[in-house]
Amino acid sequence: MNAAQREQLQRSWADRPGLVGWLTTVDHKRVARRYIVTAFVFFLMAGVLALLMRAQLAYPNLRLIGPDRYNQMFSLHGSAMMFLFAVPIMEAVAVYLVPLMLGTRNIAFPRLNAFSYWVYLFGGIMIFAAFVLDVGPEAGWTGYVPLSSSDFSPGKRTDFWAQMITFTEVAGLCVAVELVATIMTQRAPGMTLARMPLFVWSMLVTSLMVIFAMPSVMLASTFLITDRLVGTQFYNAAEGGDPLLWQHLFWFFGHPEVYIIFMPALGMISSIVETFARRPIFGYTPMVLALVATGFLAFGLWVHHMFAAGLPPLGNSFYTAASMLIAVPSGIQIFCWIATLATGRPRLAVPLLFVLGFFALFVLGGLSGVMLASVPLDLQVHDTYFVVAHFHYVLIGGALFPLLGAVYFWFPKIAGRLLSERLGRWQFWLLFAGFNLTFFPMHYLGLLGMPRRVYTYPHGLGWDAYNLMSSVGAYVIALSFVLMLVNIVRTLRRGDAAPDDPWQAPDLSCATASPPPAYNFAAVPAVSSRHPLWADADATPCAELPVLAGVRSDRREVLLTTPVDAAPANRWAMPDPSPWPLWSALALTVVFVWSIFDQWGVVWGAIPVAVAMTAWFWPKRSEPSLGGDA
Amino acid sequence: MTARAARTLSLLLLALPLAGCAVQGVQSSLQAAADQSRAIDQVWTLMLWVCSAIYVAVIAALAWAIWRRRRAVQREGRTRDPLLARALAAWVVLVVGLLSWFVAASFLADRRLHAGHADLEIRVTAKQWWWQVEYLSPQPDQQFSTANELRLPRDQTARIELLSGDVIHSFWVPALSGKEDLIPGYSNAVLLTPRRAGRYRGQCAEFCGLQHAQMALDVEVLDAAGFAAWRARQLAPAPAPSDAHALRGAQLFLGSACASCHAVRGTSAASRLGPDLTHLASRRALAAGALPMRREALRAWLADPQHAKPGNQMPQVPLDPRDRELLLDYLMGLR
Amino acid sequence: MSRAMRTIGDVAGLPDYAFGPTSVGWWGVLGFMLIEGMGFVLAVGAYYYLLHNEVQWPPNAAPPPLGWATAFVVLGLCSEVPNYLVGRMAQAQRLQAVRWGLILMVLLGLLMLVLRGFELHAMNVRWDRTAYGSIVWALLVLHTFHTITDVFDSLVLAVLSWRKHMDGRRHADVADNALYWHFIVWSGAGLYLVIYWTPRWL
Amino acid sequence: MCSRCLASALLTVLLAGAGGCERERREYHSTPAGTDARPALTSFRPGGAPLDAAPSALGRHYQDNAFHIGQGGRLFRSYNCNGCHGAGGGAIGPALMDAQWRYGGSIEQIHASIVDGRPNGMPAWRGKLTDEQAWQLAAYVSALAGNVSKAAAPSRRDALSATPPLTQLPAQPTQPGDASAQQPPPQ
Repeated sequence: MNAAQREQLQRSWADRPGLVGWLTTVDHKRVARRYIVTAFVFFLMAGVLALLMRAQLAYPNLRLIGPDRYNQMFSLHGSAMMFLFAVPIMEAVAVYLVPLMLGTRNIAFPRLNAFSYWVYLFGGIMIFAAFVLDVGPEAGWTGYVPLSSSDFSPGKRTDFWAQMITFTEVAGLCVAVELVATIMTQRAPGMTLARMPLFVWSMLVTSLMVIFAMPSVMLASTFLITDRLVGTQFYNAAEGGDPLLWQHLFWFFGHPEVYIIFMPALGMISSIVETFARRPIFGYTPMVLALVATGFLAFGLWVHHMFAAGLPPLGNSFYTAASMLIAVPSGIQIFCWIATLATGRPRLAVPLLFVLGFFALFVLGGLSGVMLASVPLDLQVHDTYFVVAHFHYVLIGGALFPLLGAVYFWFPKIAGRLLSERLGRWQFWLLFAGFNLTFFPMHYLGLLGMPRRVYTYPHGLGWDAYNLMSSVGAYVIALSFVLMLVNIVRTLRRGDAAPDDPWQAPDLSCATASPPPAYNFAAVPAVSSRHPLWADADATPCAELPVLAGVRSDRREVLLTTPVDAAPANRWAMPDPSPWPLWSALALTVVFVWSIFDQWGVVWGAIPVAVAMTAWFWPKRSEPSLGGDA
Repeated sequence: MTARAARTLSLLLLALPLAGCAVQGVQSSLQAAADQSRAIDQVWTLMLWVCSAIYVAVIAALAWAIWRRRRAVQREGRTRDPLLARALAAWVVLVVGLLSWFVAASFLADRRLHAGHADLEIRVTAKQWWWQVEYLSPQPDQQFSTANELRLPRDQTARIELLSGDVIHSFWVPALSGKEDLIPGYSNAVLLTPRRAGRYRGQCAEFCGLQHAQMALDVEVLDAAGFAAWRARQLAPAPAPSDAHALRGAQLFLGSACASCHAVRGTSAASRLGPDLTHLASRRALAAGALPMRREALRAWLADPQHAKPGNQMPQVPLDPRDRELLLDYLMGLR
Repeated sequence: MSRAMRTIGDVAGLPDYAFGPTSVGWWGVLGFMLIEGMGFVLAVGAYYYLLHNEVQWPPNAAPPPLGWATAFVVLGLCSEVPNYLVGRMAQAQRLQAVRWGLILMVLLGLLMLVLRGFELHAMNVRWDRTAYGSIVWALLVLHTFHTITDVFDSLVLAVLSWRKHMDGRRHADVADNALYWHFIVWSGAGLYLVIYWTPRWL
Repeated sequence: MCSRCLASALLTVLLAGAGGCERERREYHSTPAGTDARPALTSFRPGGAPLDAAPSALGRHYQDNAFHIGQGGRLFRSYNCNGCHGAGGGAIGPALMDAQWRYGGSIEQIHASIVDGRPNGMPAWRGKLTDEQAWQLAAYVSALAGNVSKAAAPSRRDALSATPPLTQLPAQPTQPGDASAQQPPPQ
């Protein structure tokens, strides 16, 4: 590969300069970067809501925030954390890393990728703007009918919420399709399914789960909005509808959703453990089977969110068994990671520290989850602070800790600079302490009878001290994130430059520069083992990388391989940057917002969408065959 | 150093549950006072200890994995290791075994929640944001209705039929049993067999709107004689106003917006939109637990119902302060 | 790059398009078919869930009229023949056949939409009357929406096939479009059985 | 870079849509007190000045607020207005969803009809309702006639549905008709 070819590659893959380039880019790294930043901004905003709520709950009978505003706050906190942060950020990290780990130059359907980002951004802006305008969601992130129906939630609050779901699900589904297509066709030659990094496996399973779970919530929220707008009767018990239909549809999505958030984190942990234990992961095959089993089981236990709804007891017992069964694959994975660490040579860097935090918290959350799967016990602690504690242990401990580990792990790859280890350790310990201070007392609050979603509580029920602890803890958590921001800002200003392979990781993402050039890899890497950058099982880095020549550098071309064996099949030209994904997303935003106020908005608004999408797919005059795919 | 810190912290965290049991609470699931809550409590105890043991074991294994002494030359860094594979299999067997135990235990406990025949039928209808409680009987003259209070006889099984008047609520008295939702269009039920006399507190456990936080149910378990006496008092119509002030207050009550929503048995006020006030002054709380049942609290409540419980359905009825005192005289006499 | 690169092969001889599972577009179409298929499956699930709440189905109404709906499904099944052929012709890259085939498919699609319009007009229950009406309308509107998008996609491809140079990639698009039409037709047939024959066979 | 873009977009939306606040407020505290002024019911008046059809600020306050309309709907059912007006379709009392208004269809006039009652059966609710409740009811009746903003109107009820969702109704004129012309109740 000579310099001239590299220059040609650079020219073919470069974005247009300036603002136009910023708006039209289809580079998976740029899109993923802004996805990640946006998701963290939403995370911080939802986190501020949590701080306000904890302030209100610090003492009994406080009157800082009234019930109306408080209800909007916790509804938006939950909705934003689930729909605008947890799922998008996991998908965003995957959008960045999966093509790099597969050794390809861009994600499949890069324009769809850009489109999904814009849709997500506009949806998030819409719901937060609505909140500021007093049109925030008010029926909780679960939006149970009939509380969310027109009778009990008058006005447009719930409509905005339902459309926010539509926005984020459209975005999430697009990314899932891209990831599946990328993983199935763009793996480096030789990277059979059995040689894929576990992170890629986890994203494959996650994407398939997204594809099967998210239609459910889109259907549910569409039914809700038509109930509220044109008077359909889906959830009206008096006209043959059923309020429990909402709960079934919502939790058929809602339970897999938890695993959709958690599964990518498992992949991140595997990457981090493998790298910092300096040995190949123990039990690759059981790990993959555990991922797939979790994916399947996740669809069979939604009813455990409805044990108190009075469904037939025998059915409930079946869901108890199914819910407990999911502890088995999790147990297998925990075992394999610990075995890997025990038989490797662990190096306690910050990313691994976060993974150790994951063990301490997630195992606890998982065990309280096993408790919740038991019907009688769930009847006692369901919808109490015990559940609040449980899902924060699972989601923060199980997903956010690995994610932060991943931030420290891959930040050098993404930004080209090394984050400060010292600040990282401080952040970890502050977060760990603050987290436990906030959420551990909530277990007791639940057992002592405190229901969730209350804006205040009376004095004298034994809740006061635990609530105060919890509120103090919340601000410690906030402090830890301030440290993280400081760390990131300082590093971006004057951090140490990162080498290509800062941690001696085994996957292909470290076979290119940090940050990677627009074309990712100058030549297509060929793979013959699970750890293409390791020469042996002691994690000795390879000196050289086998590559294949012949993929054109004068246009955006990638190599496609067969779905199972990853044998080279054909070359494929990727589309150029385009403004049309942005225009399509804008047009779609108009449709969604218009439809909140008038059903005819769907019909008339569809015209600009169709025009924009046609323009997007229309081939350019110069390169007849390039515009055609997303 | 960090190792010790982590271990100390996890030990501390594990020690806390034991401390929690000492807290006395009228709304605590840890203070089981009925057959149903005791059945659940047994499952809880079992799971707490087994899960704690597993947690300690996993964390110990992790700590060992990180800080174990390593020989200079590692011979174990191989993907396949027969010993580890056998350990994995054993671990899976252990996990499956424990889970089966849990499933069996919860199945049996769940059966106990639904076993037993009802000595007493009560219908609870949840509305935004209060509880309508009706004591049912085959004889119509033995039925009565009250609000936000539930009194149960000790050692008898009460079957509580659960209905909703608007949105989904959840009936939950932690000391007596687990919760059950009240869903429009559905009729659910719970059985309660209290074994210890005393006062307990229940609260709506499913988010139901603005005042979900202040939708409490005052529960008292009485011995058989006490319950019979209470029941007899409740069956009686409201006592007649005792003095001229109260009489004037009764006229105000019946002539103003009050009677549009509230019923007082024995008078012409018979609306069922709001809580039945026949024996209001004998209750221990106002507005579903938002305020104590005292004259000054009732005065504040009448003056501005939206202050103590913002968003509730009681409107602010404009009343002259002197009239309000007369009304208070009447209401405080409804024992 | 820090690692030395060792070239072990050359892929310049490979084609720059493909049909089926080694093409990106095929996986995209498959993905969206799975999503939308899942939407149909769940909506049908909701239909049977609501059916359980009623003693009589449809509640207080006659079963929906068969005429236009049957015509829609029959025409759809007939369109499978040209659709299959268009797919084959695209794989064989026979441009003229693909051009005329696409036009035929667009016309058939438009005709089906007209039939669907009559079908909706003849529906004997309103969506805001009962939950039964709501779910029937939801299923039909959902399917109509997908049909419109595919007819529109066929139209765009037909115009492209006449106006622009058609290479292998564009033929692959046509093949993928044919794949999606299978989905439209067969999901439509399934929904027809659910909506029109469940009340009659029950 | 991205967050700056986000912030500016947010600001634009904020400036553009400050109208949401009024419509969505759950106004359970300190609502404006009503006046006892009697609204005119007919345009016959000395000097022949046309009737001011636009509702007063107070009327608009209730009419534009989704919460008040929703509460009015609750009261409408709670106080059994359906008993005579049949969910707005009319029975013993006149229909409330059509263009016929015997005593005027502006919210002030409806409020006056509720509070003071009308001949031939409409009881006076003064003293039985608080003034705020009367205004909420009047706002709901305006919604039944399609005379409130679509963005504030309620949709279908969560009960047996006797009427199409109010969001789908055409607006009816609010001018009073001939109060003496008693049309027979529809079947």
